[in-house]
Amino acid sequence: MPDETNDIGLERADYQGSPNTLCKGCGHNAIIGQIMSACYELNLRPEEIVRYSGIGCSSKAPTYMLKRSFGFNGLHGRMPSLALGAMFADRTLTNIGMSGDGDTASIGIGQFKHICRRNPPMLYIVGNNGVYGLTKGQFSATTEAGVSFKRQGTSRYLPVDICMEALASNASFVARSFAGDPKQLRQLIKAALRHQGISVIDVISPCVSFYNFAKNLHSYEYAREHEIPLHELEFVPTDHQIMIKDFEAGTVRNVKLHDDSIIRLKKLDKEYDPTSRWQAFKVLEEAEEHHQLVTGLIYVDPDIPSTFDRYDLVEEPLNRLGNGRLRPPRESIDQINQMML
Amino acid sequence: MPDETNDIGLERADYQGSPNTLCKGCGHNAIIGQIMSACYELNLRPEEIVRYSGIGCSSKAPTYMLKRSFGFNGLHGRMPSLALGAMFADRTLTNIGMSGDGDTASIGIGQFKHICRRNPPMLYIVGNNGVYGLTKGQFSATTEAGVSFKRQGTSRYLPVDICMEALASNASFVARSFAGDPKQLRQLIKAALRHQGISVIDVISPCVSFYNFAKNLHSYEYAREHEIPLHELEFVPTDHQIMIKDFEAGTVRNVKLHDDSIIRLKKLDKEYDPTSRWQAFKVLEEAEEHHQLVTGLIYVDPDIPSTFDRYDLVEEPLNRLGNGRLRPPRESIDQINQMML
Amino acid sequence: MQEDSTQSPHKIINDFCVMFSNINGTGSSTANTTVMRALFEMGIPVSGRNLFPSNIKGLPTWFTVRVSKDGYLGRVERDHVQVLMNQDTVAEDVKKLVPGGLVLYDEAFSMPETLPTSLAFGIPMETLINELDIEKRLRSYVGNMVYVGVLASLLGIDMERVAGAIEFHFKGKTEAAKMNFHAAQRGAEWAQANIDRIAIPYTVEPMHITDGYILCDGNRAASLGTIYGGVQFVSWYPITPASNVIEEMNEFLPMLRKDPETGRMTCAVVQAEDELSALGMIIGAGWGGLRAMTATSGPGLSLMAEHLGLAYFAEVPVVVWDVQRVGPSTGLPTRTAQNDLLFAANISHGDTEQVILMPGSINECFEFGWKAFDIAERLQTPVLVMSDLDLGMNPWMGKPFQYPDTPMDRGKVLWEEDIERWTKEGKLWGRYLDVDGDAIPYRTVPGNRHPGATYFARGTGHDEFARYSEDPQVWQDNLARLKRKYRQARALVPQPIVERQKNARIGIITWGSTHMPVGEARDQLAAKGIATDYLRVRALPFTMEVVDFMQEHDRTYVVELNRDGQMKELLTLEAPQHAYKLRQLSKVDGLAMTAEWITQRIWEDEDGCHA
Amino acid sequence: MQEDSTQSPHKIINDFCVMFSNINGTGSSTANTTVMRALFEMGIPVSGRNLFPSNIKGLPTWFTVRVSKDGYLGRVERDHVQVLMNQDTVAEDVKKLVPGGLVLYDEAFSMPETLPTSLAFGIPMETLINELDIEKRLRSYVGNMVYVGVLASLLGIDMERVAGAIEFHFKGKTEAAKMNFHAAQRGAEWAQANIDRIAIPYTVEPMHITDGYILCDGNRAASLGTIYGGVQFVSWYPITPASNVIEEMNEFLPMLRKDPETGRMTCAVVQAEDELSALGMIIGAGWGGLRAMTATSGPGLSLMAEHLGLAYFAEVPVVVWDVQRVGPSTGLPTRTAQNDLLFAANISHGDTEQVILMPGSINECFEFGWKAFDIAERLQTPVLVMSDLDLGMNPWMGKPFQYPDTPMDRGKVLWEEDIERWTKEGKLWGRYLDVDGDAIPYRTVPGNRHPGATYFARGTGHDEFARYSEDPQVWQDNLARLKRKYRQARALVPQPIVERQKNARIGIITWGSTHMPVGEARDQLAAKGIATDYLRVRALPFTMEVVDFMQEHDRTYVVELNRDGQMKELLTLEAPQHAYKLRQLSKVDGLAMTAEWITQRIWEDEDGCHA
Ligand SMILES: Cc1ncc(C[n+]2csc(CCOP(=O)(O)OP(=O)(O)O)c2C)c(N)n1
Ligand SMILES: Cc1ncc(C[n+]2csc(CCOP(=O)(O)OP(=O)(O)O)c2C)c(N)n1
Ligand code: SF4
Ligand code: SF4
Ligand SMILES: [Mg+2]
Ligand SMILES: [Mg+2]
Repeated sequence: MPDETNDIGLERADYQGSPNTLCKGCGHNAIIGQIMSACYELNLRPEEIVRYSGIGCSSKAPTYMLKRSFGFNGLHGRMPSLALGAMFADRTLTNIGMSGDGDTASIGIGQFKHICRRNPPMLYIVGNNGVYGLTKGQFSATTEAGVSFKRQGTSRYLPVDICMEALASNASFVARSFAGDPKQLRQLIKAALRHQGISVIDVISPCVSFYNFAKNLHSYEYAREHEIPLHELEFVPTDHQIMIKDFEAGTVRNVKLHDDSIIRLKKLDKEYDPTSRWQAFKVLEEAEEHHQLVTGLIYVDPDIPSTFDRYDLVEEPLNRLGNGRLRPPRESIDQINQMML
Repeated sequence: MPDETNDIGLERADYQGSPNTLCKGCGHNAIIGQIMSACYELNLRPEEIVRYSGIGCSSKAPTYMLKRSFGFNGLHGRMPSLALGAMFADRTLTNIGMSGDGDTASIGIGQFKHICRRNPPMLYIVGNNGVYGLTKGQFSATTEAGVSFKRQGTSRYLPVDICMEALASNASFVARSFAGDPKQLRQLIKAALRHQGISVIDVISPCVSFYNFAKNLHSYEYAREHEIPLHELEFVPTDHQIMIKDFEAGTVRNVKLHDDSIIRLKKLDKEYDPTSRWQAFKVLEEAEEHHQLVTGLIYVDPDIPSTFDRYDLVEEPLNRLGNGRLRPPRESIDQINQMML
Repeated sequence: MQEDSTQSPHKIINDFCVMFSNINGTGSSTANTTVMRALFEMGIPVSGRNLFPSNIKGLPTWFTVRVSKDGYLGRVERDHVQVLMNQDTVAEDVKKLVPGGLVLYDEAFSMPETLPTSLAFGIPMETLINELDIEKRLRSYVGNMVYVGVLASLLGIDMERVAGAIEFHFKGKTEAAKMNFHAAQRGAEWAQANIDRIAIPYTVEPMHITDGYILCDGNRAASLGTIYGGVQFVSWYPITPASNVIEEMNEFLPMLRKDPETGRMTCAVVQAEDELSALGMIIGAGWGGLRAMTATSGPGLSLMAEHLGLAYFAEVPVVVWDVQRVGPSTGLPTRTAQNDLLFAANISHGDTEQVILMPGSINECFEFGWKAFDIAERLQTPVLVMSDLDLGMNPWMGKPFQYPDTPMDRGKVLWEEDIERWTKEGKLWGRYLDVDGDAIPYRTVPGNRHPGATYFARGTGHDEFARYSEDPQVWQDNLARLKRKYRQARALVPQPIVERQKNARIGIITWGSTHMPVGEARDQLAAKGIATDYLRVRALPFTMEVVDFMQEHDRTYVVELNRDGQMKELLTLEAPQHAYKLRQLSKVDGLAMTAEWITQRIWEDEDGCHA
Repeated sequence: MQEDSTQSPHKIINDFCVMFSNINGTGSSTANTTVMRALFEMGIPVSGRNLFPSNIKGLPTWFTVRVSKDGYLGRVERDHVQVLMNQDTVAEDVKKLVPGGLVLYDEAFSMPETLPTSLAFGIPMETLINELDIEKRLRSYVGNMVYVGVLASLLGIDMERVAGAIEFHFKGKTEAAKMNFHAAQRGAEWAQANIDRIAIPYTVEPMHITDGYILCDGNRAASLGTIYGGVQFVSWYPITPASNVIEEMNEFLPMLRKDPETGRMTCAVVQAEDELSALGMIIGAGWGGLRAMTATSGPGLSLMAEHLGLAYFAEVPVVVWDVQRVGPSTGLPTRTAQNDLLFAANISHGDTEQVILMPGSINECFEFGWKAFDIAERLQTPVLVMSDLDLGMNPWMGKPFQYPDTPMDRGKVLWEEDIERWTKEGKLWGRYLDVDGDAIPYRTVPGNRHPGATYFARGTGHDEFARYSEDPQVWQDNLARLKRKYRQARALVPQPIVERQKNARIGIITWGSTHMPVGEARDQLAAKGIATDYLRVRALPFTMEVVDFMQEHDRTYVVELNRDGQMKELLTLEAPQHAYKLRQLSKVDGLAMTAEWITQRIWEDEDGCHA
């Protein structure tokens, strides 16, 4: 039986990572699984993807996918700055940052806020388990208030809502999903990879070793029972648009991304407009109040300029410019010296 | 002529600071002026106030008020952590933190977000001039997008909205004011000083040396022309409540703080409910869209527990506990040793 | 002792090393520490060492229990007994076995063709476990007890002690304890039935030298010491291997620091959003007059650089525990090292000097836990305590913790009545005024209601009255005073420990947990005819003994766990005139130092000298 | 030259110091630099120094212009001429005047009763300014030009040169230039009419030794050097005194680094939210194959500690300028020091070693600006460049900037075709594999589309193929290779500069801007009969010359601007055998070093030796 390949002739195995050392059942595994599938299905060449992460189990996860791509596992909470700088090197690449709730919302909240503002073209996915996995079960900034662990006491403060933070910082694509909802997650990832600015996906990703308790939001059980998808979601790449037709009018809303691909949102219970920042705040606020897990595309602004649209740089990858284009010409030095008085 | 004094027998001069070295006309001067007045009028003893700040002109400003109080001018962007730790020493004191837009929204955004979550009883006032004053005119995270300075180029990113950040982080008192609106500012400060949690006041406070340009939000001229107060605001301390009566019903909304003092909000154009977080987001979002300066009490939750309500600490100031209450008794050591196996 | 043995004369008694190879997350540590505790309860000196990956579940982990009648606690490089419960590492593991050692493994494993011993026995783990009458989901955890029983039977570990150790672990959960002991018994039975104990060269016999001793890890000891030091405020950010310094506080504070009258706490623990904030908070608290501490490891320490400069310069007492791990950068987070010393000694920009304590045992972790506050508050400066993963996270034998032998020294703090008295006496107070001529000023803390007591603290230039100043002379004088103040620390910090041998011409210097194997190495060297003196540094600034020691010896070996010879560098700076006599014996591979390694190096080097 | 003078024989020609005392924010710097430029254009060596507060408007500020026919550029401790335009500081200012010096002040000021000179003249500033035909709001700014005219007239500064300097400043804004020159003329007229120039002991005369020289501050020079170094990515966070390294880039990049074909930029400048982020970004960019740099000062450097460890360990080339100011902590942000050296050398936890360059002139700021990239990329490691406020923010005379004399060295980077070729040749590539035996591996950068080119970088343990590893041996080998690699830097970094005098038995070592006064001090010492040799360190790691120099001399004075003798400590570590010959001559009060101070200390010390 010949192996199945995608349009660029690669097999699923070409998207695999190094041997996985996360716990079995860890939500992060589901996330990287969907990223690998999304990349395969979007026909992305692994060498044209770059992985970034901070420190934590979630930040180790990128090691276990896309082995054939470049990657940098940096410092705790500092993935955004590292990624931003690296993205300047070759702006044609696809960028995937993966982080955790501790990495993003505790130590990393400052860099997270600022990368959202800057809006570089990258998927910023958070494996949000409401706990520090790698350091063995301390509270993170997304742990719900009032949770008690024997060696930690009680978590005392209201949790950080990563989507709300992204929104407040003008991130241009904000979504929430759940590691136990692979279908939705994959569609979101695909859309995110095609969006021209930062795409924040906050994924509830249970930690089976330290915090998968049914009474808590970040568990499989709770999330499954309280998930409220905002819509049924499908990503239609540019080259597949023919498919759009077969939809009943009225029940579907299409959001067109900058590259003309489309996010097709099928209405569920309520009408929801993901292009209104204001509605986005509201839906998050309400979900928080009712301890529900709202998932789906919470907000998108497909046309807001990305980081690189704001710099007038030469078109070629900066890291391929020859010395001749980097060092000013010899003549110029006299002119400069003349100016020095 | 005998000098005027307040109810605790102090003169206004007792609330003065060290000689002021800010530029004449700097908005920060107006802020500290109103703080001094508020403290005088609230009959606060200067020794029972503690000042905190980071680094910047705005963070120098606390030096120029309340000389008779303790104070700590810490590191750039790190006032929140310093203040939080210090507040544990004696929980009976009144805490005033003053910071700048750079200090709070650039380098300090992480600590700012986290202190909002923790909700300690303090006034956190930001002298927001949209620029770095002390380092001579670079862009801050609140500079509007598109502003150009000769030696800086163009500011490229959407500004941070300090009130929205405070809201997203569950700060329990969020207000915006303007250094050119001293009356409102003073009322807000008084209310803030009595609120039992964190009170964030984002004050547009023009920098006359580097950024007071009429076309920009952070100038006196622009702010004056575009200020939209949400209400007329008056703070009525606990001991003055008798005065409340003389108001027409319907036009006034009273918000009762935890100590029974009252913030009296007189309706202006529109109805506004400052106890709805959701409306707060909306009003900020709209103001941003229309480049307007909405001022007043944007959000308050008078009853949310403060940091210290979340720790079960002895009632006396921790820093006055004698050695006998800090070192466990001699007998206990045997018990401990028995446990060590 | 060996001579008195009732066992066969060829037996090696109470002097070998047992290694357990497991997969992490399978609950093996309960089983392994049970063995260790049972041995300890038999009165035999033991030390346990856990080698674990930076991972939660599924990767190899090793635990070694060294049994040493001589009380040696250092790591040994080879195993005498191996319990192999991880198929993946079997091939590598057996390479570390001494020839003729004992190997126990899961019968189900495929083993290497050739082994360096004939004493290899496969335990039918699955069968034995399945025979146990326990819930399925518990089987793999409890199952580990089977090998405990096998081992106990083969080595002669008292099954009553095993029962005791299990009970201790399960504290009152009798059902669980019973179930576990049952599994151990099953293992023991199997061993008795299937293996001839006579052939096994290793055995244990009860001794009495651990009587009155305790078993504890350094982090817990640090935590308890801190609590007895009257800590009032803790802020921290989780990081291996420092986290459990604080986690132990979360466990012990409610027991030890609840105000008896009100039942309320006298210490607050705040988990910060990062280390920048953790140190910021304790500086605030320290400034506010609280005994404040944090614990971290390398990456966190790096993040504390700026704040440590502030604390130094604004003269705020704080205590920072650095439980060292392998760096640079994230490095090997679960491996041990002593490699933050130079960084800590030079931390923060500008001219700074830090007081550093270096505990070398659990008893010192406890003692420095409280003493660090006395020094910090007396000097009004940060005190850094450098522990490490090996000391902090492994169970060590030690004397019982001693109740602090001096009362808490809160340093020079003035309250309302003091200021009032000074004012009356016409005595001038300024926050940074050197009233006593010892370079240590008096301080006040917020909450002091005396109008003459307040001041404004800052990290910028200030005069003796805490007023902002850019005056060159004021700056220089203040910095000079800080240097004088630092020198005062020499009289306050723990002095080095010196041990001598007769006619020793060569010296050994270590610090921290590298102490553990040195005694053994010195015995080994002595046996080879090389007498050594030994000095263990316990603090910076150095005291005169350290210089004298270097001076007295022809050569001094500085043994430590890093690449760059960090202690050697500091010693060189302290006494460059003796530097030519210093020999760097440093290594960093993530494993604890061993006596063999030290002995070998010194032997080679000395031999060279003699040649 | 003095002999040839056409002036009265008692005049001091081209050898004195003019001090301007002003209030900051009043636009005096235009006036003061006009004087400096005019003198420079007359061919006379000058140096200017700005002493300013950490404040924007209203506090005292001082500017000194040293005129030195001998070309001495160091600070002098006393003023020969004072222009006092700040009432608040007059009383203190005049204490620094040499007896018989010239004082000009605003007539409106109340002056001290007694002055150390009879040559004190009140300028009727208000009257003169009001007479000028200019808008009211400009008067105070333009008014400063009045004292420029007075001074020019009294000292003999060519008014045409003054006009030229003003025109240079206002670049094409003819109206403003005219207005300002008019004010200067008015001042000159007044001086001619009211003061008898003959009595003034100081005068200037044209020389020609500045011909072909330039005036520039070190930060601008650094910025230009960086641009000529082909910088591609800059991230920074504002901080005095480093900000204008970057701000100058914002000004010069559009001129120098617009791609001629497309008119688009070949370098991006991103203002980060803080220094943690600034360094993070340039590490990302450096890893991505861009020449990346940042500039900061002490507090920012402290925040970079953790990231510098990552860059060291993941082997990412980045360039970090540290323009030093007075610390510890926020310290004196507008005063100069050389006090981050020990911190920088030991920055980050774990075992790390950093390459450090130390420019001592504007020409070196330029040169190291580009060279730092060559070294960083060749070695794949961070390069720190330690400048300081005095060098960075003051205008210095120097030779014209030289176009880089070597092509850009991008180090060992493999692109698609290289990997392809290696693969064909069967040559093994691993990111951290030491292929050439020089401890420097080959790297690839993202964007390289060859499937064999990619790798995963990290700050945790990794093997030669960049695979995660906790293996003890792998860790140790890697760290050892990094140490070998660091040694390679010796051959790449700028060698020290050595200047000798005949029969010198004593040596002087400095680094960075402390170089400025040393030549003068050596001349002074020589005049007293003390011959000295001089070595200026320009980089870490040290090269052999440094050790040889210490060895060759009986005593070596290490002159630097800090409290702890930081360079002396590093020299001690490098060659403890010579440490006994080192003398610490360090001070830190925020002011630049002076020749007087050096001469005095050495003289005293040597005298003691001779006695
Ligand atoms: C500066 C620093 N502080 C602390 C740590 C220790 N640390 C490693 S991972 C981690 C938390 C990770 O939590 P999260 O981001 O939620 O990831 P998870 O493991 O839960 O997926 C911490 C505190 C570190 N590596 N660096
Ligand atoms: C770690 C660090 N980085 C940079 C600086 C330099 N710095 C001092 S004040 C300041 C900005 C202040 O801006 P803002 O908070 O807006 O205050 P303003 O002066 O505008 O009132 C900066 C960057 C510093 N002191 N510390
Ligand atoms: S510890 Fe938790 S977060 Fe980490 S791998 Fe295991 S399940 Fe996942
Ligand atoms: S520079 Fe700006 S912010 Fe600073 S004191 Fe002056 S006006 Fe205020
Ligand atoms: Mg997590
Ligand atoms: Mg500002």
